[in-house]
Amino acid sequence: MAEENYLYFPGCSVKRDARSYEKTAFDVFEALKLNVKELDRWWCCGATFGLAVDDVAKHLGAVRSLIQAEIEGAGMKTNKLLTLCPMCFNVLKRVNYLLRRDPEKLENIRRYLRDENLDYNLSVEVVHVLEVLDRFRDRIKKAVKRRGDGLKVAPYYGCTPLRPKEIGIDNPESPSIMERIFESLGVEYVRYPFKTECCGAYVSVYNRKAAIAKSSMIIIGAFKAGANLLVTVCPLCHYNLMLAYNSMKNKPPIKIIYLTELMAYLMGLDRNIPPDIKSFLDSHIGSRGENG
Amino acid sequence: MLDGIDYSEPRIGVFVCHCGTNIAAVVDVKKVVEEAKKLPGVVHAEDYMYMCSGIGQQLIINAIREKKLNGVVVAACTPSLHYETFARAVESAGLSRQRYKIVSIREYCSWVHFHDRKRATEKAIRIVAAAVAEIRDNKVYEPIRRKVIKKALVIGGGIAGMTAALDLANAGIPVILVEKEPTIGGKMIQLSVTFPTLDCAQCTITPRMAEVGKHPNIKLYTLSEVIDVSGHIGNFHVKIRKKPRMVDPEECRLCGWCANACPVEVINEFTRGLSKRKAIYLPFPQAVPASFVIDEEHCTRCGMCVKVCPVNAINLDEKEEIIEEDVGAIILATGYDLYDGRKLPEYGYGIYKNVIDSLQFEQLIVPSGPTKGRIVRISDGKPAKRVVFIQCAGQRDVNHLPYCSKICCMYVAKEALMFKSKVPDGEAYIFYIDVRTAGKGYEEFYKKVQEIPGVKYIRGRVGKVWEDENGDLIVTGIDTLTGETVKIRADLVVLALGMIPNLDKRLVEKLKISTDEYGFAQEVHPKLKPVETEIGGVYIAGAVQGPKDISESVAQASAAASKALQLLTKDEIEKEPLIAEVDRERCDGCGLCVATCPYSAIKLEDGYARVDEIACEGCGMCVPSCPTGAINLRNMTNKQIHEIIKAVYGVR
Amino acid sequence: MVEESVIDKIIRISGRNPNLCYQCGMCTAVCPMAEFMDVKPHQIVRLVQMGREDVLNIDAVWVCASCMACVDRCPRDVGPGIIFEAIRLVSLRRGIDKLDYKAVEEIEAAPTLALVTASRKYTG
Amino acid sequence: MDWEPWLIGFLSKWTAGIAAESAGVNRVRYSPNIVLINVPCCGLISPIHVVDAFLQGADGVYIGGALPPANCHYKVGNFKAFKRFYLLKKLMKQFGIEPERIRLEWFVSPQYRKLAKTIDDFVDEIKKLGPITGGVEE
Repeated sequence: MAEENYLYFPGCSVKRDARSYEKTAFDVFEALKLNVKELDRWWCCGATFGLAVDDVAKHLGAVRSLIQAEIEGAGMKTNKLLTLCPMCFNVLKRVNYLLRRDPEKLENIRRYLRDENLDYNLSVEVVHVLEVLDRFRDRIKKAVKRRGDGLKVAPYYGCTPLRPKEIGIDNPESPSIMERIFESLGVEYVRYPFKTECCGAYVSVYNRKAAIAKSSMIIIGAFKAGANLLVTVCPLCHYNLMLAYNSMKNKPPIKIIYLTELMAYLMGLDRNIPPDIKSFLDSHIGSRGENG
Repeated sequence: MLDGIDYSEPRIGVFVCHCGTNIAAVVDVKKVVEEAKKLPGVVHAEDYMYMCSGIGQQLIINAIREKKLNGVVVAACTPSLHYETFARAVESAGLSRQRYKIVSIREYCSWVHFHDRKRATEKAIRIVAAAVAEIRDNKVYEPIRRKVIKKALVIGGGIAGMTAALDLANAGIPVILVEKEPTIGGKMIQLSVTFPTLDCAQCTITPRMAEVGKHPNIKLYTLSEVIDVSGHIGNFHVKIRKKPRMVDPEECRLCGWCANACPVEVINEFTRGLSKRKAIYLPFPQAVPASFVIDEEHCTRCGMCVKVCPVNAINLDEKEEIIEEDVGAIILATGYDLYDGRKLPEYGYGIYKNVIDSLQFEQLIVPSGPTKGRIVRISDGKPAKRVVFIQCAGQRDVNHLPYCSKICCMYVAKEALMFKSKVPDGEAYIFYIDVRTAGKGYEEFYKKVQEIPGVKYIRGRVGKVWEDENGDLIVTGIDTLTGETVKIRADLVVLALGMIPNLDKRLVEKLKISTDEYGFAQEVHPKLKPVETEIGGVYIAGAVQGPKDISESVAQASAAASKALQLLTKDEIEKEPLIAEVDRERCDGCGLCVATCPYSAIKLEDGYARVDEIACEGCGMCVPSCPTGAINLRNMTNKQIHEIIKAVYGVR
Repeated sequence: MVEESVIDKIIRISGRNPNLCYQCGMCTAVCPMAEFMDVKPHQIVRLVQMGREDVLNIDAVWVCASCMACVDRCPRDVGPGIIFEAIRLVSLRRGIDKLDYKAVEEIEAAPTLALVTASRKYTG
Repeated sequence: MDWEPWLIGFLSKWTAGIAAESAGVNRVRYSPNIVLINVPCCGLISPIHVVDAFLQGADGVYIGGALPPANCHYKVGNFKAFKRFYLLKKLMKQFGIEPERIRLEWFVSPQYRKLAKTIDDFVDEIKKLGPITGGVEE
């Protein structure tokens, strides 16, 4: 299996709401010499994992995508399915984990699939972009073109990359994977208590006030710790954080951006960075900028 | 022939126990008896409600006498519980215990097959049939006698190990006490006061340490570890690795010039990291042996200390020693450690300086401690006015320690009381799930702490601890009784981390004892044999067996010493004669068994294999190696195994 | 056939055992949404333990964000968050849904992800 | 189907035997279709005994010993057993007996759940294999 080869599962939000996240991510992959290929076909992961034990049909979309990855992966010599959106990561990995652990569920799913002449051999490994970047920290270090002086970054993980702990990419109470990436990028980061606190997730649709309260707490916590940049990897967290930020009367001078936007900027890959973010970063880095 | 018992034809009695309903509710006992009667060699079978009772034992004794039984099979609970009970009954009727067997139809049958009465009964019948087949061919061998070495080894110099060592030494038994640290004293010496009497812990333990240090019957090896154990009950051979102290304890005058001169500063483990010490140091003023010691790992061999020592006590070239000793009994008392708080990052242990564990808090209370008894924030040394205690931190939790460590409720109450006595205007918040105060005077003590104004017990959990921009700790949790969330700004957070066994896996392997699923040393029976291990002559004492407080540790240490004394006061003990035996008719002297034996107990003599009966441990590993079937394990011969299998499958 | 009670159904489709709960309150202590809940997570588990069918009327289960913090930290592996999902499902399977799409503010600005997830969670 | 398997198990009394006892104390249920015999060491059990058991009607033979490397009460009995049965299994096929009918499991004494689970698995497996036919199709 080639270490640099990944299949890529986009998901709805990356394709519609977080375009710059995906585009900058691919710019970064290219700079890191990673071969990332989008699935020819993919199905909605379901956006949330069905928690009830009798609820297998909800996993079907995810299983279809896993099967597709199994098939395409064979040609590409990889079994790794990369996701940007941690919701997709969470659902796909949990479904994968469930099928591996529970032969009864697997059999049940197979019964559905048999009608379509499909089968799943459990070979796919679902990985999140953070794990991949962590693995190639050496390359990141080499690819950095701008110095991040003047930036103080608050990492924000949210829930879905970390919980439940069986599928999480790091210690759910005290993750450090993003911090390691920041170190490779050469930017300073802050310690604040809310990096794994829930942003409010989909509750923003049902109880907007609650979601805004949670997200505001995160932003203020990061700001109080001295951050001027709040970095996320999730389109839903990004939305809720922006919702909270925009609802604030006294807006703290802190910018909410995707990790790959920051990375692309520091690697000098500006073409897909949204102009407001570009100018924010430019203004903070100021004259100490380019060194490469 | 023994006491007029005729062994020419098998006359076996089978005794099936109901164990109340423990067996009888699942296994059809009557049917087992009926089937047993049909087995070859069986002349008598009966059942009884409690075979282990006096009446039950009498049934067996009477049957042996009246029916002229020469073999007895008891189908009841496990041998580890009642082997001896029935062995003594059988012997009192004049029958050798080698013609008796107890098989479990409770642990091995009724308790695990309660879902299938029919098959459980069938299985019980097969178990009985196998036992009858085995006993039918058992021979009576003369016991093998071994000398007992009247000396004991105690591993661990904490309160349990010291107590056991002193009990034995005072009874006239020479004791070797092995301690890993440079001084004895264990965890107790790190404590401030003890609950519920609030006695000063150091004042309680130091006289005992001194007694150990100067007792003529105790040979103390500090900085030492047991690295190998061989032999058996009454005669163990142990190897001890003694690390170099590099300071001669006989010469050291405790002047401390060496430490002043030493340029290397490291974290002091005795204060659990709350202070620093030098690479040459005195662990604490009352250490036994009373001598400085060089920390081999951190010493740079600069030689400054050697230059200033007025009595030339320091020798930087001292090497480690391997000491070998022979002992008759071993007492394991290696105690406990605290669960690693870093596994609870949500509480900030190891992240924020002011989040500490309970032993660190003890060090803040002790007048001779790193803060001279002042209770302060570790981060900046400011007085700590508000302390939050989190009980059951990482305990009673399937993600961490699933068990309860038993003592935390009490020591947290004590620590809160000591805090309030030192900081009268302070506030102590105690998060608890249940308060467990099972012990003499414990509930009263808890009540006393509750009465103190400023001590607030909160029934609930802490979710998270973090440090705000002012360096204060913020504790968020829930009070389940009001259902309200709680947020407390605190100077210190104290985690009541659970007890984990301080028991090296290699030592367990050397001693061949077993451990429970959490790594605590396993006793033979939780109620009746709490200090014995499965290995004869090896006893356990203190928290290495399970969480317990000081008084229980001391009681258990004395119990272990008493058990060891029962062994060591004998001149010789009988070893079960169930060893390997060579049939010279069949042996062709090929020597394969010689190579197989892990104890070198088989030698070739005059072209035949011969088993050394003292060295043979009776494992039977040599048996399958013999191409002619000439070597057999006594009372578990190839023929008997064949008969056992036949019996198991003879049942229809 | 005896009809399965609401509580039995909740227990069955959650696959968890609420009777193992010893009411430590950890779930509530770690719940990011607890402050917006009328009945706290540990209290909901308690009501399920006591066989109270009116747990179906508790709004708090709809405030749960399925963040899994309580499931991860529960010392007895009761998984309160999973029991809440089961409670929601019992309602949803009866056709009771909780989302009024017309009332969603700025629906066109919400990311697809939020809408899909919310639809699954609130309408079944 | 009338047939049901009866298995025989030889347990080292220091490890697997203690596990079996703990399974009882903890009331962990498992299939009753196995008779467990405690022996001092699994190194006592010879391939001859195992073949003998099959000849006498055993549908499967379970051997429980100490977890390698260092848990064997008699130093190396577990290794001896492992080697002997590794070789025996290779021979079994030639007798027309499935090698899966011999199962070796290694324990440290607290692993009572493992004992129950492996016995259940083994009984299930033997049920699937059916009675020994000696390679002759019925």
